[in-house]
Amino acid sequence: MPDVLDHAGEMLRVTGLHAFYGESHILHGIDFGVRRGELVTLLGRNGAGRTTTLKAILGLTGKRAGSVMVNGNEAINLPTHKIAHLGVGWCPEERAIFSSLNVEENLNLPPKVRSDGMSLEEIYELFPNLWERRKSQGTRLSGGEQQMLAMARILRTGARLLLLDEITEGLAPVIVKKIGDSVRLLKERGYTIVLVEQNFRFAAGIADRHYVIEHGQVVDAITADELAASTERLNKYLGV
Amino acid sequence: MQSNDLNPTSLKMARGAEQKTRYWPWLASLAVLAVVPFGVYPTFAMELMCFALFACAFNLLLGFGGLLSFGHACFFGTAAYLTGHAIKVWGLTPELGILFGTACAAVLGVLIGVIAIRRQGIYFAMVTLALAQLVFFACLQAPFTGGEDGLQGIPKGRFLGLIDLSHTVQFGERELPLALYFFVLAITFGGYWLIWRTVNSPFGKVLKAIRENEARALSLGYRVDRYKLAAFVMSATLAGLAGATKTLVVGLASLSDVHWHMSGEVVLMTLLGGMGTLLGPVVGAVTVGVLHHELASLGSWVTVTIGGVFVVCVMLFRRGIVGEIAHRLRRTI
Amino acid sequence: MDIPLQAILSQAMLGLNNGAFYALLSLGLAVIFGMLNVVNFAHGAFYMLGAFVALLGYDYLGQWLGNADMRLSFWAALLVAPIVVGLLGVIVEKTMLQRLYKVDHLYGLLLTFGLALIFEGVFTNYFNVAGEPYNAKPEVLEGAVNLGFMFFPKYRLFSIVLSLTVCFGVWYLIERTRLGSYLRAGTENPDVTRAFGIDVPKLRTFTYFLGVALAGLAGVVAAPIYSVSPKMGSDLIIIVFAVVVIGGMGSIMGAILTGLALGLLEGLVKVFYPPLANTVIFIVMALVLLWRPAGLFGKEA
Amino acid sequence: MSNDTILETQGLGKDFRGFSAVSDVNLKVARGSIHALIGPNGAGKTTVFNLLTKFLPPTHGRVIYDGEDITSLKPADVALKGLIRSFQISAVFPNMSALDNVRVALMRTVGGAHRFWTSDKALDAYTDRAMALLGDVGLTDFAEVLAGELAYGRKRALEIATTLALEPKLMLLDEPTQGMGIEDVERVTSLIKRVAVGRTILMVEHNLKVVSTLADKITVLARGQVLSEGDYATVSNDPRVMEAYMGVSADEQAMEGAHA
Amino acid sequence: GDVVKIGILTDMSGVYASLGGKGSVAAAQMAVADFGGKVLGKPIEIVSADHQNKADIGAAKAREWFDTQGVDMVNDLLNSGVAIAVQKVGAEKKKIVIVNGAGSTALTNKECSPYGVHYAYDTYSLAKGTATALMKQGLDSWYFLTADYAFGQSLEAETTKVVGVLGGKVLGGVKHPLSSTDFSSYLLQAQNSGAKVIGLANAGGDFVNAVKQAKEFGIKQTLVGLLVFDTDVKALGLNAAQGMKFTTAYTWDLNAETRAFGNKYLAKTGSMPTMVQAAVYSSTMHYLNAVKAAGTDDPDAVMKKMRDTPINDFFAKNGKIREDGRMVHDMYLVEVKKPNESRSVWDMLKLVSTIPGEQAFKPLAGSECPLVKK
Ligand SMILES: Nc1ncnc2c1ncn2[C@@H]1O[C@H](COP(=O)(O)OP(=O)(O)OP(=O)(O)O)[C@@H](O)[C@H]1O
Ligand SMILES: Nc1ncnc2c1ncn2[C@@H]1O[C@H](COP(=O)(O)OP(=O)(O)OP(=O)(O)O)[C@@H](O)[C@H]1O
Ligand SMILES: [Mg+2]
Ligand SMILES: [Mg+2]
Repeated sequence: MPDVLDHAGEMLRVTGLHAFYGESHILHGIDFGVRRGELVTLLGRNGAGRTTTLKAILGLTGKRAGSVMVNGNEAINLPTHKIAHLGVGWCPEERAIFSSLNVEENLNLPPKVRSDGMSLEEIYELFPNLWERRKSQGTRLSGGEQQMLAMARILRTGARLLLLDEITEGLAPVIVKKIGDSVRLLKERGYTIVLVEQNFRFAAGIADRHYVIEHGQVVDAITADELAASTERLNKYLGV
Repeated sequence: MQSNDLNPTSLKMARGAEQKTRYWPWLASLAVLAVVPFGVYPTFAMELMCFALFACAFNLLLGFGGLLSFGHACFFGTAAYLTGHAIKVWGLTPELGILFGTACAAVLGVLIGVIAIRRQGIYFAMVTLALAQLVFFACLQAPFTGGEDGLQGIPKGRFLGLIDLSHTVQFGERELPLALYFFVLAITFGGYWLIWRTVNSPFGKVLKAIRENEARALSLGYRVDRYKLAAFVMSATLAGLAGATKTLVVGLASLSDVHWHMSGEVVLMTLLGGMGTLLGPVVGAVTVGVLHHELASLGSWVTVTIGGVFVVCVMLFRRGIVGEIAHRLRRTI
Repeated sequence: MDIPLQAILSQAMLGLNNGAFYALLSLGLAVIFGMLNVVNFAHGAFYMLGAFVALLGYDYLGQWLGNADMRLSFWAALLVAPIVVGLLGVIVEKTMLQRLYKVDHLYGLLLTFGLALIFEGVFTNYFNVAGEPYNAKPEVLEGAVNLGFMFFPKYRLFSIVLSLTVCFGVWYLIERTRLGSYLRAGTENPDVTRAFGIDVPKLRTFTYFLGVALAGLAGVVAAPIYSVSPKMGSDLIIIVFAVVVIGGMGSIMGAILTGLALGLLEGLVKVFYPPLANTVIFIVMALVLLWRPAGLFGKEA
Repeated sequence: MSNDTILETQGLGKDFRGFSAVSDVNLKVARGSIHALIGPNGAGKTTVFNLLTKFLPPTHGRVIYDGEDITSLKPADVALKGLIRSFQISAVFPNMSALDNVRVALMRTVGGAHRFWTSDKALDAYTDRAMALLGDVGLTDFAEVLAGELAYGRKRALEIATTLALEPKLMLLDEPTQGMGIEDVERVTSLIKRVAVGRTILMVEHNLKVVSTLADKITVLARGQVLSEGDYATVSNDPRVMEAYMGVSADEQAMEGAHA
Repeated sequence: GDVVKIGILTDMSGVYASLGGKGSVAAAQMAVADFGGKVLGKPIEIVSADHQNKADIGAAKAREWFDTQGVDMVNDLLNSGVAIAVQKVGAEKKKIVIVNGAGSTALTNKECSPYGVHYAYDTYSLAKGTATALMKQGLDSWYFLTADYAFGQSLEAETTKVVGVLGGKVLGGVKHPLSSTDFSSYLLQAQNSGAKVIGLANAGGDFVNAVKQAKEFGIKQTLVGLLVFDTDVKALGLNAAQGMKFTTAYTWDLNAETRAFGNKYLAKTGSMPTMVQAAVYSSTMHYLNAVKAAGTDDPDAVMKKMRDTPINDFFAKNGKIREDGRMVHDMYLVEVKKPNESRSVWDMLKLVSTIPGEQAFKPLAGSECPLVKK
C-alpha cells in the first residue's frame, strides 16, 4: 500500500454508514475509525447492529449509504469481492465453514490479497488441532475447531484488517482462552482488528478501544485506560 | 423453503378465516353462474369450470401445502379415462362413473404421494413430474384408453338413471345443454366449497404450520408425513373429480389429459391467478382457458404466449392477479 | 423366448449411445442445480437449440449471408453451437435468473419452464414439429464398423466417445481444480465466498453458461442421428430429470454414471420386454426413492 | 429402574461414518430435577439430544423413558409421550401470530387437528389456555404479533411457551440462552426456574452462570463420553473438568461465567 | 344459415402439416373459386383450424363450429384419432364430415356414420395394392414397424390379412410411438427377425426417419412404406428411395387431367398437391355440386345427393360413395424412379398399374358398419 497513508495511519474509517435489510433500516449513521495495528471492539445488546455493521462494511447488507474508507480507498460503491481485495478478512458470526470442502481446502479457498499472508505451516503452528484434522470435512469439526478454522482461513490471505464477529459464541471456557491467546498474538503481529463481542470480560482484556452501538448508532467510545472508571456506564448500555 | 415467498397472501388467508364467514359471496356467484350459459357458449363454460376446479385442487397442495406438484395431470387424466370407461363400457350412470374415476384418482394419489413426499421442494416437483410421465406411458399403452386416439364417444347418460344429461333447451336458435350445465355447476361448487372448508380448518392450520417449520411441527408431535400425504391425496382426488367431470362434458378422454403439458397448464393457472389465494386459481383457469380459445388460430404461437405469460408472472407478478389485488386491498379474497 | 446374444449386445450398444446423451444432459443439469439451485427446465430446449444452430449454420447461413455455398461444417458446429447456446444462456441468467436466487427455488423451475415453451413454440412455428434432417455428417464418420455382433455406425461410436470425454473433463474441472472449489463454496454460502474476494455472480453466470453449453453440445452431437425437431428436447428432459433424481443432484460423477447405466438398462429392456422400455427409468426412480430418498449418490438430506 | 428416574440411557452411542460422536453414555435424569449437560464443543451434547428425541437413530445402546424402552420410536411418538425438545436455533412458525403458535401446539394435545371439515373457529376453544401460557412467559402483549417479527429473546420465550403447551413431563432445552444479551439471559433463566416446578428439565448450556443458578445436577461430556457428574460444586472442582472444559479454577469461573 | 360454410380441420404445425395443412385450405379455396364462390345464391365461406393431431382438440373445435359458427361441412382431418372423434360429433350434430387425410378403415366400419364420407384412401386399399405387388415378387415374409395409433394398427392389420390370404407369413412386429426420432432399436429387432420385408406401417416423418436409419445400419431387407406421399419421396431423395413401390390415390403425373390440376395447384402454392390436398379439392367440389343439385344445404338432402351422383373428375375415376361412407375409386400402384430417369424436381414416380375401385377397396360383405343392410 502507498506510504502516504501510513502516517495518516487509519486502516478503517467509517462515516455516516446507513444500512438496510430490504425495507428495514438497521444502521442509522455509524461513525468510527481504527488505526493501523489497533484492536477495537463493538459492544451492544442483541440486535444493536454490530454484525450488520461488519456486513455493511463488506457490502453484504441490502442498500447502504455513507462512507467506508479501507486503508485510504473508498469502498462504499465497490462490490463485495473487490472490498475483500483491499485487504479485509471477515470471520462471520455463524463461522460458515464449507462442508463440501475439507479443512485444507477451506484454508486454501480465499485467494491471496497480498503476498505476505501466513503460510499453511505458520497457521498449523498457531492452531495445532487443525493440523490433526486437516483432511477431514469442514463441518465434522467440533464448534471450537470450526471457530479456529474460520479465523485461520483469513490469515492466509494476507488481509491486514480482520473483522471478527462473536468468535467466542457458544464456546467452552477452555477454548475461549485459546482463542483469546491467538487474538493477542495477531495483535502483536500488527494486524488491525475489529471485534464484535457479547463476552465483555474477554474483550476487556485485549482491546485498545470500545465502541458502544445502540439502535444502529455509535453512542459512546471508551478507551482501555478509562475503562475501569466507566464500568457502570457500560453496564447501563449493556443492561446488566 | 421460504414458504412466505411461495404464498404471499396465505397469511391474510389465515387471518381472514378468523373473521366471521359471509354467505352472500357464495350465493352471488351461484346466481351469476346460473345465467352464464345464456350468454357464453355452455360447453366452453363447463370446460372452464372443470379447469377451475382442477386448478383449485392443485392450489390446495401448492398454495396451502407448499408442495409444487408437476404431475397433477396424471390424476386429472386417469380419472378422465376411468370415468369414460366406466360410463361407456360398463354403462354406469354418470354420477357413479364420476365417483369411480375420482376414487381411482384418490388411490393413485396415495401410491404416488407415498413416494413423492419423501422429497421436498424442487425434488418433489421433479419426482411428481417423472411419476406422472410413468402414468402417461401406462395410459398410452393400456388397452382401454385407445392410445393416441383417446377414449371416444362417451355418452352423457342419465343422472341417477332419471335425468337425461344430454337433454337440451331451445333458447333463441341455440340449443342449451342446461341439464348437464347445472350438473357440472353443482359438482364444481361442491369441490370448491370442500377446498375452502379445508383451508380454513384445523387441518389447514396444521398444514400451514408444517410448511413454516417442519422440524418444529414434528417435535410438537405432529406426524408431518401423514398430513402431507393427506393434503396430497385430497388434492389428487379433487383433481380427479375435475378430470372425471370434464370427460362427461366433452365426451372423450385423451392423452393430452395426462400429458405433462396439462400439468404445466394447471401450474400456470394457479401462478397467474395467485397461489395461496382461494379465488386465484379460478381466475387463472378462466384467463388461461380464454387465452387458449382466442389464440387457437395462431398455431404454435399459443405455446409461445403461454410461455411468455409464465415468464412475466415469475419475473414481475409473483403474487398473481388475485394475490396482487388482495395485497392492494389488504383483505381476504 | 430365447434371445440371441448378438441381439442383446447390439441393443446394449444403442443403450450406451442413449446413455451417453443422458449423461451429458444430466451432468449439465446437475452442475446448474448445484451452483444456482435452479432446476433448469429449459435444458431440453437448449439441447434442441444446439441442434438447430448446427442445422441453420449448415443449411441456411449461406442464404442469409447471400452466399449459398457457405456452410458451417459439423466440426465447426461442435464448437460454435455450444458457445452460441451458452451465450443465450448467459443472457437468460443475467436478465432473469439472477433476480430469482433470493426467492423460492421453485420460481427458477417455473421461469425456465416458461422459457422452454417459448423456444419450443417459436421453432415449431418455423420448422413444424416434424423438423428437418441434418445432413452435415462428416465423410470420415460415414458408414459402419463391424463389431462382430453388429454393424455399428461409426458416427454413433464417435458420439459415445466424445460425450464421455467431455463428461469426465467437466468432472475433473469441478472436483479437482481451484475453480471447482470456488464453485462448491459459492454454492454453499455465496455471501461468505464473496467476502473472501471471489466474484460469485460471475461464477454463477459462468456455471449457467457451462451447463447450458453442455446441453447445446449434446444437441449438435444428436443432430446427425435424429432429425432436428423442435420437440426433440421436451420429452427427453423428463427422462433426464428422472436420471438426476436417481443419481442424486449433489454429485457430478453420480449424474454421469447414472446416465450411462440407465441408458444401458433401457437398451436391454428393449430386448427383453419392449413395452416397458420407455417407462423402466421412471420405475427405477420410484424404487430408488423408496429405498434411498436422497438418490444413489446423493448426500443424506 | 426406580420410579424417581424419568429418563435413563444405557450405553448410548452414535457413530457418523466411523467417527464416533457419542459413545457409551449412561445418563440418569431424576424426576422433577433440572439436569444440565455441559462440555466442550463437539462433546456430543446436541447429538445426545437428537438421540433422545429420535431425530437421530442410535448406533448403540438403549433409551428408557418413564420405565419403557423408546429406542425404536419415531420423533412424533416420543413427543406424544411428553418428551419435548427445543432447538439450538430458535424454532417458531414465523408467519403465524404468537397466539396461533401456541394454539397449534395445544390442538395437538387435545386432538382434532386432522379435521378438515370443521371451521378453524374450533381453535378459539384453546385461546384462553394459550393466553395463559403466553402470560407465563411474559408475552401477553405480543399475542397478535407474527412470531417472525419477535426479538430473539422473545422468540425463545415463545418457543418455551409452545413447548409448555404440550404439558411435557420432560423438557429438553438446547442452549436456551445462546447468543442472548445479559438481560435476555436473565429473563429466560427465571422463566426456566418458574416452569420447572412439577417438571423435569434436561438442558445443554455453556453459560456457567445459568447452569450454576439452575441445575440440580450436572453431567459433563467430553469427546462423546461422560467425564464427570454431580452438583455444581463437585463438578466445577473436578480437576479433569477444569482441564477439559474450564481451563481455570472454579471460583474465577463463576465470575467469568457471566459470559463464557 | 344464409351462407354455406366449409370448415377445413387439419394439421397446421404437426407431423402431417406438409400433407394437408395450409395446402388443404388452398385446395378448398381453389374449389370454391372454380365453383363460382356462390351456391344457391348464398356465398360460400371457408374457415380453418388446427386439430394438432389431438382428438379432444379436433372434436371440441368441430362441436364449436357446428354449435356456434353454423359450419355445414368439415373436411380434411389428417389423423385417424381426430377423424373418428369429429365424425362422431358430426353424427351427433347431423352435419357432414368428409375425411381425406386419415386412413383407418374403422371410419367406415365400427365407427361409421350416416353423415361421414371417407373420400381419398384407406388402409385396406393401401395394403391391398402394395402387399399384393410385393408378394408377386416372392417377398413373402414380413416384419412390421407400426406407428402406435389407430391408423398404424389398422394398416398393419389390413396388410397382415392380405399377406396371409396370399400365403405369406408375418414374423412379428413392433409398435413405436407417433413421431419417434430413433428407430435404430426397432430396425435391429426387425433385422434379427430375418423377415424378407420390413413393412413400415407409419407415415410422414416417421417413414422418412425409419428409411434413413435403416441405411445407416446397413440393413439389407426390403423396406416398404405402406403409406407414402410424394413429399416423403422428395424428403428422402431419389437415391435413397429409388425402386420403392407403393400405392396412392393420386399423383400429378398420371394423365392430362391430373397434370392440369397439378400444375394449376403448383402455380398457386409452389408445390405439387399431395393426394390428400387433391382429394380435398375434389370432395369439396362434389359437396358443392350436391348442394346445388339438392337446392338446399340441409345435410340429409345433400348427403343423399352426394351418394346418388357418381364422381368422375381428375381425382376419382368411377367414384361412388357407398352406404358405409366409403368413396370407392381406382387406386394406383407406383414406383419411385431412378435418379437418371427423373427430368424435373417433381418427376419422381412412374405408374406401375391401376387398381380398379372394386378390387382396391374392402367389399361391403363382412362390413361391421350398422348402416350396411345385409
Ligand atoms: N437478514 C436480516 N433481515 C432483516 N433484519 C435483520 C437481518 N439480520 C439482522 N436483522 C435485524 O437487524 C438488527 C441488527 O442485527 P445484528 O445481527 O446486527 O444484531 P447484533 O448487534 O449483531 O446482535 P446479535 O448478533 O447479538 O444478535 C436486528 O434487529 C435484527 O433483527
Ligand atoms: N451429521 C454429522 N456427521 C458427522 N459428524 C457429526 C455430525 N453431527 C455432529 N457431528 C460431530 O459429532 C461431534 C458432536 O457434535 P455435537 O453437535 O453433538 O457437539 P455439541 O456438544 O453439541 O457442540 P456445541 O456445543 O458446539 O453444540 C462433533 O465433533 C461433530 O463434528
Ligand atoms: Mg451479531
Ligand atoms: Mg450443540
